[in-house]
Amino acid sequence: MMETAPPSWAMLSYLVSGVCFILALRGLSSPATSRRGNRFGMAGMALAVMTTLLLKAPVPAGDFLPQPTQADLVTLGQILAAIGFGGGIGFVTARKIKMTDMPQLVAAFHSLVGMAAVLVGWAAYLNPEAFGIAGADGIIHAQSRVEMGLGIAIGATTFSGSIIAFLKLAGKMSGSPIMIPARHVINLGTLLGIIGLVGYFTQDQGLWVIAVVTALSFLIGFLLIIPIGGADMPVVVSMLNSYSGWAAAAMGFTLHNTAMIITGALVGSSGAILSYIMCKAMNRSFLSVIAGGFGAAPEAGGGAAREQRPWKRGSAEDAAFLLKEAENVIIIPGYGMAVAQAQHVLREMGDQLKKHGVNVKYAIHPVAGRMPGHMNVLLAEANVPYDEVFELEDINGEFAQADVAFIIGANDVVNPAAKTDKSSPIYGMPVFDVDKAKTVMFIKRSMGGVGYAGVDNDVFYMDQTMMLLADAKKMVEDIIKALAH
Amino acid sequence: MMETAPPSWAMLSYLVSGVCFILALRGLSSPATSRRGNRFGMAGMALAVMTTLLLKAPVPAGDFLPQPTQADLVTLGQILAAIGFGGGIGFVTARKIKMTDMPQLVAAFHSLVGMAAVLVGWAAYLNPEAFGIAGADGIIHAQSRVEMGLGIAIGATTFSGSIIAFLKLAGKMSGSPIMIPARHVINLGTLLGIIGLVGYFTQDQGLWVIAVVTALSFLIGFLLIIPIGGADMPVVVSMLNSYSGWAAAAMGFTLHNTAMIITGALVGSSGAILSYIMCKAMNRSFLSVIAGGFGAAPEAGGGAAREQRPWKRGSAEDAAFLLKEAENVIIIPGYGMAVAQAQHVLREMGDQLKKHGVNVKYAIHPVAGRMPGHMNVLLAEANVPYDEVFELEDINGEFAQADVAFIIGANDVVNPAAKTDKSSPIYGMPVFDVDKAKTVMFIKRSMGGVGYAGVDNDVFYMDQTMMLLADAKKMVEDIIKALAH
Amino acid sequence: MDFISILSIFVLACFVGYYVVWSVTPALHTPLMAVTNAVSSVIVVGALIAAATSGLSASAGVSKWLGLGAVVLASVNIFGGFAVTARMLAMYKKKERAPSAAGAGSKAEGGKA
Amino acid sequence: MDFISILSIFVLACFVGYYVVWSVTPALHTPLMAVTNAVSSVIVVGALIAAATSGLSASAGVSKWLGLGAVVLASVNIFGGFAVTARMLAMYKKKERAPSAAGAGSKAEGGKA
Ligand SMILES: NC(=O)c1ccc[n+]([C@@H]2O[C@H](COP(=O)([O-])OP(=O)(O)OC[C@H]3O[C@@H](n4cnc5c(N)ncnc54)[C@H](OP(=O)(O)O)[C@@H]3O)[C@@H](O)[C@H]2O)c1
Ligand SMILES: NC(=O)c1ccc[n+]([C@@H]2O[C@H](COP(=O)([O-])OP(=O)(O)OC[C@H]3O[C@@H](n4cnc5c(N)ncnc54)[C@H](OP(=O)(O)O)[C@@H]3O)[C@@H](O)[C@H]2O)c1
Repeated sequence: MMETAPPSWAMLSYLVSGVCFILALRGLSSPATSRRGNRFGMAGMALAVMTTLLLKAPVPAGDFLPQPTQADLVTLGQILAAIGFGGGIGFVTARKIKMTDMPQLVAAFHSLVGMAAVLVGWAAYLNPEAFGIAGADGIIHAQSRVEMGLGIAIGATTFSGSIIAFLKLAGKMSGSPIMIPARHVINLGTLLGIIGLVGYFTQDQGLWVIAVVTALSFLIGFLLIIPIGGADMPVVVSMLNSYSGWAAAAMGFTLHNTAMIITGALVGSSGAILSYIMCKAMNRSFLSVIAGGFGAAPEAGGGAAREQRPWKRGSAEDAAFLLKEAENVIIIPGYGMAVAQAQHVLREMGDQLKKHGVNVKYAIHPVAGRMPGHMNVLLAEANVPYDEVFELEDINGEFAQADVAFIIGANDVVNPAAKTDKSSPIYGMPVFDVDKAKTVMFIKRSMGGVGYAGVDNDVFYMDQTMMLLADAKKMVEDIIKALAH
Repeated sequence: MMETAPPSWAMLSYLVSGVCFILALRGLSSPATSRRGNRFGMAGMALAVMTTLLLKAPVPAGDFLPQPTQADLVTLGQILAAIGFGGGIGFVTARKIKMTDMPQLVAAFHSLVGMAAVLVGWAAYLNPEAFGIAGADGIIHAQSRVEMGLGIAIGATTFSGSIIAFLKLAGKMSGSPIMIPARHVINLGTLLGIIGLVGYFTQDQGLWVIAVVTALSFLIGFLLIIPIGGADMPVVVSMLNSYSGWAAAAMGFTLHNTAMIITGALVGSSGAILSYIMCKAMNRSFLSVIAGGFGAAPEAGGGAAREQRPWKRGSAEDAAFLLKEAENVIIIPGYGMAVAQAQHVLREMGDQLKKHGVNVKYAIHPVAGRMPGHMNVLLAEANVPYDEVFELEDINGEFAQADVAFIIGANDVVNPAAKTDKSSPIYGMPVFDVDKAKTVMFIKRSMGGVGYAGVDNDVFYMDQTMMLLADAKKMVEDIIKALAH
Repeated sequence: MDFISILSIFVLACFVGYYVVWSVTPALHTPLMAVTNAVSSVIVVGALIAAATSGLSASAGVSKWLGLGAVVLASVNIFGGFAVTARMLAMYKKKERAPSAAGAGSKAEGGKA
Repeated sequence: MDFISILSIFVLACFVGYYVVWSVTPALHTPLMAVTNAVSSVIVVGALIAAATSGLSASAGVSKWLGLGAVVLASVNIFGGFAVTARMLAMYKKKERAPSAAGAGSKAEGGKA
């Protein structure tokens, strides 16, 4: 089959499908419109799949299309079975997954997109006629070869990188960075090898070229991600998300498919922007994240200094008493809340306090937790209405009026060193001004435990701070009990 | 000449030119980047013009293109002369125009774009081969005919409508609405006639069809705008701006020109969004503006009630005394400041007050004046730094801390009836909470004069209000003199 | 579609992507990651093309099975991605509705408030 | 370029236009009107095509002169529109620079602060 343009109706419906994807993302500009947005996304995907089936698969469609043969019907059955099988797995996983496991789920899903891109690339290589990218002599166009090679390379990198990210996030592999000696040289060499081979591929359509490209790409995804600490994984996941978008766009160029091109650009931008937001809010450069090694040394130093300064310990009863008397309470959740799964009891505590006439608000830092929007999703899960949840800029001015700043499992995001100590790894990152609140309550498990950045926190030692040392869930449960008295 | 696609380099440079236009508008997201944005716009236009010349005009270009003949060089000379002639007029006008005359300038420029579109449409009709829209037999493609017809119709409407808007805004024609009896029926009839003829045009390529379309379109632009009051002209100008964008886009479809399509969409959206913003900030529906008649009756009624209520008159000296003592002064400029050209003396007064240690801020309502951003441009002209100028939402909370709200030529935008009186024509429009300020100073020429909406204003009669009745420029000059003592 | 058209579409789509993503509220960044995941499975179009060929040659046969495999993987993503997004979004509620239901994440997609 | 490509470009450009215009700060709405005016003169491309033909037939001759007329009109707009925008934008200054120059609108395009 020669390169023939798909009929207009199909091109139009791919365009519509692309527009649906735009509207899907657009819906996320507010929770109120987000559900409609998601339905747009589903509609767009359904349209893209249906259009392709009508176009390429021998579907029985009355007199409009040639009657399918027996073999054709078998093919159709296989396709529907594949969709049903994969879809079933996806659907069940989505329903069963715990909200706290979202980071690893996203990583796992990414790896699948990457692998799918590799398979499609290979399929196109083996059967170029079906994709309309070959000349009459079965020779694949040079431009298509480059696009195909890039698609496979990006897909394979996404696959192996996401697998490592998944293993680290799920705790199935140590989160600490694994530093191979001379890794920068090895990585650079591999990368150059891939690029060179993709270039060479335009000259030589041999199987070995694409096989080596695939293998090297799997390798580089692995090499790139293992030196990166488990806690940096969210940036990596976002970056891989972006890659998978560009892979889809490359495929779209090959297939002249508007839906794929639009999607690629959307997903590519999304991943890039989220990575940027995270790096910016952590005040780290993207390069330093990608170079890896963060979280390597098990936070030596500071330990001694830490013990010498005086701090006050409080009990659940003390906390409950003060909270009951307060007028304004601002709750700052962090990673520890997710670890302890304390969101439900926290919301319960909030309800109790509201009954006592306390004004309760939640303050979310852009990088609280381990994923953008991590805390918001957990609080939403616990039925905290989203209009009680505020972003950093919107609430930071209110701490002066707050009677209690209630820090639960957060640490770095309230660390004043970010404002004052130029040598601190988090210097320059915006933080909550909790020191302005009358009382600060700080839930964590031990004085020794540190946050993601592995640094000490002056808030522990402030006059108005009361340390509540326990597992977050346990502590909040105790406070609720004490409130009931 | 048959329909041949332009070469890739030309298509690419039209794309780049379109992207430049996007970046030009994007630059306007902040004053700091706006100048670079404007330069992008110029670059994009230069690129589009140059590409077209290289493509179509017989430019001497070494060995790359065929050598131009004598006649060709004459043509080139004519084109350059036309650009120079038009450009000269445009440039001189742009330099000489007073900032207060911007609304009419924009309207006048729009009429030119409209007329240019008509001329291009006719040129394409008369010489379709040059545009590559005709078959070998000289018959114009049906699709191109529709696009051409629409382009001419929109262009002609834009032209005559903008001319009326210009005359009304420049005061060369009475601003009061001219209501023809049965005008809705006439308009509808004309409109249907145009649409019908454009449809018929696909069947009959006769000259008379397009001539009648052109004439009817000139007529409808005229008919549509004369019933609209002079003060509603800004919405109309924006709307016509939007039209001219869609006309450019239609032309872009005909010529398969990316730069034109992108520009069309940008300009079309811009006009539509500005119209929407204005209507929303005035709390009027777009339809009610377009239906016309607003500002018809010369504001009868209210006059009697107005005189009966007590109000206090102040002198420039009183005002100067209070201003000097104040800590925070918020200045609210409005249409009257533009009329009196008082922006320069106002800035001078602000400087004087700052020397007395007064904190001076400017508060701009989205529809203060007669054009979106009208006040901002005038204040900028008077060298008021833009970081002293605040939008409604950002400053409305500060009136409680303000010692003086200094209203100069504004009226509707501070009218509390918008918040309380459901029967008021401005009910629902957001307004400044000037009643919260300790003292309100209100500059206008007479108690009888009203604002755009023609309604009385309770602020005149408040206890803390001091009416400063004089021409705005004169009054501010007097205040400056009094401050000097 | 010529290359320049495709490039134009791509360039404009990048602008759209940039603006659309920046307009996403930070509270919904996790659902954003999930939904972009789902839509990036549009690669399924390529998978379907491969899977739909009736394999005549040996390599076309292999291609078909690779395509079917890709269809399975992409489908996991499509259904999983949209479903998990819907589940998350159903949890974002406004104040009025909050006090009614307790604790455990109600999975109903009904919450349209 | 086929119709669908053009349509795709147009649809995406509308999205871009929507977002770009909403992101314009209200303080610059007047310059926005001026600059959109200038860029809408891209219709000059059509005018140039008409003007560049060497008129063989009578109607082509008329077309040429119409084209030249359109070039004049569009050029007024282009130069006028960009120049007036530049003049306006040059006036928007930040605090630091304000106290220096007095009164009358300095027309220099220099203010890059
Ligand atoms: N959100 C993102 O997208 C993202 C991405 C990459 C990196 N990061 C980084 O992650 C950090 C997030 O800051 P954060 O303030 O949320 O968290 P954090 O700084 O990592 O601190 C977590 C706190 O929770 C406590 N904790 C852990 N498990 C707990 C449990 N079961 N019960 C009670 N307390 C517990 C820890 O102390 P104990 O061990 O003593 O209990 C620690 O004080 C930032 O540094 C950010 O840069 C975020
Ligand atoms: N900005 C836009 O885009 C736009 C578009 C369409 C409509 N509008 C409408 O325009 C109105 C704008 O409100 P606004 O508060 O700016 O103005 P306004 O309500 O029209 O009031 C103008 C005030 O200025 C006074 N004035 C006129 N000339 C003066 C002079 N030479 N010296 C001193 N005072 C003078 C007038 O009273 P005297 O006559 O007594 O002096 C009047 O009180 C709104 O109703 C808005 O909806 C705006």
